[in-house]
Amino acid sequence: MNHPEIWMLAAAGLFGLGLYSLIIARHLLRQLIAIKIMGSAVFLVLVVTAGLVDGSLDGIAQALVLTGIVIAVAAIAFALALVVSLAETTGSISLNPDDDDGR
Amino acid sequence: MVIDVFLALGLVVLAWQALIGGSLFRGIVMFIVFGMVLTLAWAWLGSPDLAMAEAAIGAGVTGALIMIAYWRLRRINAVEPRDPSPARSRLALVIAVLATGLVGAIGLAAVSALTGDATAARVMNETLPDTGLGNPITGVLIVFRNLDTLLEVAVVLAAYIAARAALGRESADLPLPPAPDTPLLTPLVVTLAPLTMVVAIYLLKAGSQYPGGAFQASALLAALGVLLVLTGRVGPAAAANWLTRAGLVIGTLVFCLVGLGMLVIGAPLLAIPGIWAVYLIEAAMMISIGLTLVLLFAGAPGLSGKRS
Amino acid sequence: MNWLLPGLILFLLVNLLAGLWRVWRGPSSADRMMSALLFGSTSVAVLILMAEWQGIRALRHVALLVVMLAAIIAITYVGISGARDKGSETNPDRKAP
Amino acid sequence: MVAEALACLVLVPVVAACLALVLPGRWRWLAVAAGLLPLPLAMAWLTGELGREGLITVAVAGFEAPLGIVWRLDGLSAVLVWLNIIIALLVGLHAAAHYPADKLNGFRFWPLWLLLSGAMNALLLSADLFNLFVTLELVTLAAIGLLVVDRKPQAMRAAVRYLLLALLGSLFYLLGVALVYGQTGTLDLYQAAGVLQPDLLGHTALVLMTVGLLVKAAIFPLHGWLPAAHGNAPGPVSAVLSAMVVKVAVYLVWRLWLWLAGDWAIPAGLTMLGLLGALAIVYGSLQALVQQRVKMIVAYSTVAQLGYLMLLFPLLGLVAFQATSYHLLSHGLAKAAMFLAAANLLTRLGTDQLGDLRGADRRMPLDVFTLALAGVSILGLPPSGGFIAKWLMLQTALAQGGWLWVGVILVGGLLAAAYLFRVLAVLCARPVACPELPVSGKADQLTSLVALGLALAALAAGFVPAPVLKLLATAWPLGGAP
Repeated sequence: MNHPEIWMLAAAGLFGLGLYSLIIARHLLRQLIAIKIMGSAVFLVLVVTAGLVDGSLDGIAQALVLTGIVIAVAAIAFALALVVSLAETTGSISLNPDDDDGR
Repeated sequence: MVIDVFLALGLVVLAWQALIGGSLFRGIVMFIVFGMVLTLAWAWLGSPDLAMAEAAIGAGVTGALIMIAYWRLRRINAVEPRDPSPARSRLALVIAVLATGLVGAIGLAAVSALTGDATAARVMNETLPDTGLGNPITGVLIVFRNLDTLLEVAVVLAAYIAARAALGRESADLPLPPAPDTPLLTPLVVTLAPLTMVVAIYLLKAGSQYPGGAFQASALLAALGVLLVLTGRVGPAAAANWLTRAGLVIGTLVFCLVGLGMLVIGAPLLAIPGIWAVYLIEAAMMISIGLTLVLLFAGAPGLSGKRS
Repeated sequence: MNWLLPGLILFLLVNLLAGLWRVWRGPSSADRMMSALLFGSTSVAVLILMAEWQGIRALRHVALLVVMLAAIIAITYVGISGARDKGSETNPDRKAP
Repeated sequence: MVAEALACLVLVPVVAACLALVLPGRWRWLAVAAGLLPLPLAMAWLTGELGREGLITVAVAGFEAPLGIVWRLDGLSAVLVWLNIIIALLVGLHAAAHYPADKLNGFRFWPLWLLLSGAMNALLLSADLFNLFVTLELVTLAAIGLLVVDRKPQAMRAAVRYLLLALLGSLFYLLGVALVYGQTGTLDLYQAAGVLQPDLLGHTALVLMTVGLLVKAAIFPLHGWLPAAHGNAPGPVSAVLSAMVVKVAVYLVWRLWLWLAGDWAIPAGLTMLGLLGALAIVYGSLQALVQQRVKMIVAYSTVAQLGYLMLLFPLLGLVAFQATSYHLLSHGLAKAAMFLAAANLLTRLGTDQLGDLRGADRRMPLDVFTLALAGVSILGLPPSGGFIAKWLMLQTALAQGGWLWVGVILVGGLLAAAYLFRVLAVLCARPVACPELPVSGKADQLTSLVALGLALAALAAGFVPAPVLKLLATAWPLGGAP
């Protein structure tokens, strides 16, 4: 890991893109992809800012990210089931901000 | 330097392609490619474990799950959402630029303040040889911080039950794409299935000394399961038999019972008595997570021998 | 010799970029399929070269894993996109705004 | 023995959840009982131990921080664990009427219920920032799974929004944790507290984690997901969501600001958090005044009452800490009672539209009485737990001359009175028509009695506050006066 700055800039870009898409996207699948990509950005920050220990990447940070990846796939799988079920019962695949139930 | 820039830039461009504009289907393909490039990025940064996890779970299983959800949504013919209002887009742009600036600034500040002296990791490197493990990541996951891992397996279990609750009784068999019927597929599956199993078990075994371990192995098994479901070798069943249910919980259960068992013999809670326990727990976790992911993909409570 | 491996890695990455362009352009599923396969095999090559260059042998394990996955992802892709083309009259790829 | 008891709090419900999935129908009750009944025994023993020791710590797997994860039970976590156990048991009793363990919906409900209570205990015990992330995810997924157990379309829509925001909140929290780890090289909250510097990075990490948690805690203006979720969830699930799930996120914000950043002295941030709380009180109460459904009124009341928990930050002091913690406890009991009573009205009368409930008191007197009784505690009228909490809060605010906070507490009380009396006035109004209720079975009586029991518990909290306040005092990190 010779140039951590580059990776931090990439993480910043991924985080911003994800957040932008999360706000503007209407299709729930797109919003889930956005969350997943933001998650990757956070994982990059976690590993890169932990730095090197004895010449190799910080093992604890790597293990945390591994845990995070598995949790992310579990959460996404549940979210996808929820979205499919929502589409089945209501015929809608987006969260309309004008819906009455939210306010 | 050039390769760093190339990979980092590639990630951002792919994320842009996956998230903004274009059809959703192309976005999903781009997301899978994003996962592949992230795999290369982890490899280049020097973390084979994360590269494997990203390839198998991040790109492979997540991609397959999103793809099948997309297929199901198209079958349902749900209402396509309208485009966002311009005001909302402008607001989003401002927020996104601020977030990018914030993460960039703190990221740069954090790496410029890097001391290369992470206390926890240093202690870990000193303690690792006592455990007989060669792979520090497996050490952290199964021995040092195994409470995280235990709860993480519980998270996977919770996600499965929650998904079943959301899908309900009447969608016991969600639609799956018709099995493709080609002369090449059968020999390929026949070769691939045992090979994948061997590689999964190898990864599990290697995980104690080299990169690899239960999570990567389970993702590989899950990918195999996805293949079998898609090619019609295995079909969704309306109910889970006791074997399936036992498979779902065995990871959590074995982990908890080993942890509690140690208390009984006077050792600390969740202490790991030896390498055999590491293998036992990892094998159980591999079965549970792999099975859970396949069932989530099939969208069914159980699996049966053959798809009708 | 010092530049050979990174040079090769970079060359392969440029290849990936070309493949990416095909994924982006399409136009048919077959084109996308071909480039996705290109992605798999090129990634494997890159990983093996990285294993040599960085002296992290374990990256070969990653390459092995990617080989297994690439085949499976390819079949998943064919299975779903083939069924999708048959199942719906409009191809969603074409109606990109 | 300490480690055994702590392990019991977390692992027993998780093992029971696994068994509840595997065991065939009729045996499932056994797993549920085995998962929940030992908890109060273990906690009673631990409370005795805590009274002697003042603080209980256990290194999980035998590895001390920074390498391993440490469990830490102090007065504050003990009070919350007790609340969690009471809610899991009593509300679980109510849920037993709706979700028979040998039926399919019980098959889905009970494992999630057990996982949720185990995860919340794990969260309350953990002193490790990353472990807290994992427990938060488990709490969130189990809670949202419970929310959709009945597959009501509105609940599903609310669940999707809740899930998206909760995942976003987790990402912000995790980003903050990443910065803390990068700066301090440890994930243990109490070790990091000694090392983390109050510089740009330290402050940013604190703010990121706080924002993430405020989303999960539904503190104004990030409360948007809460009313739909809590208002449309199945009755027992609404109760546990309002009583515990949002509270644990506030609890973590307390931990971050008072334990992690304890001596940084950041008055601007503390005032800011207090202002958010004040806005939540006013906004939530006003919204509760105009809602048309009983469950939505109760849900908006939660938005408002969560605001009081944020007043700890500007009032900062031992008494304010005792007051807000006591509010957390008594509100948890009272709100669970209210949601259960509202759920009983909804189940038996088929509606919770305020307009259709005229004269409900004649048909379901017990549940209307429960609503009124729980309302006494929410209002902060004597003699109730809510009274003790608000009285102490008011006292501190007066002593500090914080007139803004005094005003907010008083206005909040008045508005709460307004929206609760509105409900009770309608419920006790002369009925337009009085269709006969179906004969109530034993299960119906049980559900009403459980709700009443929780309301009585909230009331009883007003009579014996001394031991709880003493227990809480042992946990206060910042010394007597601000």
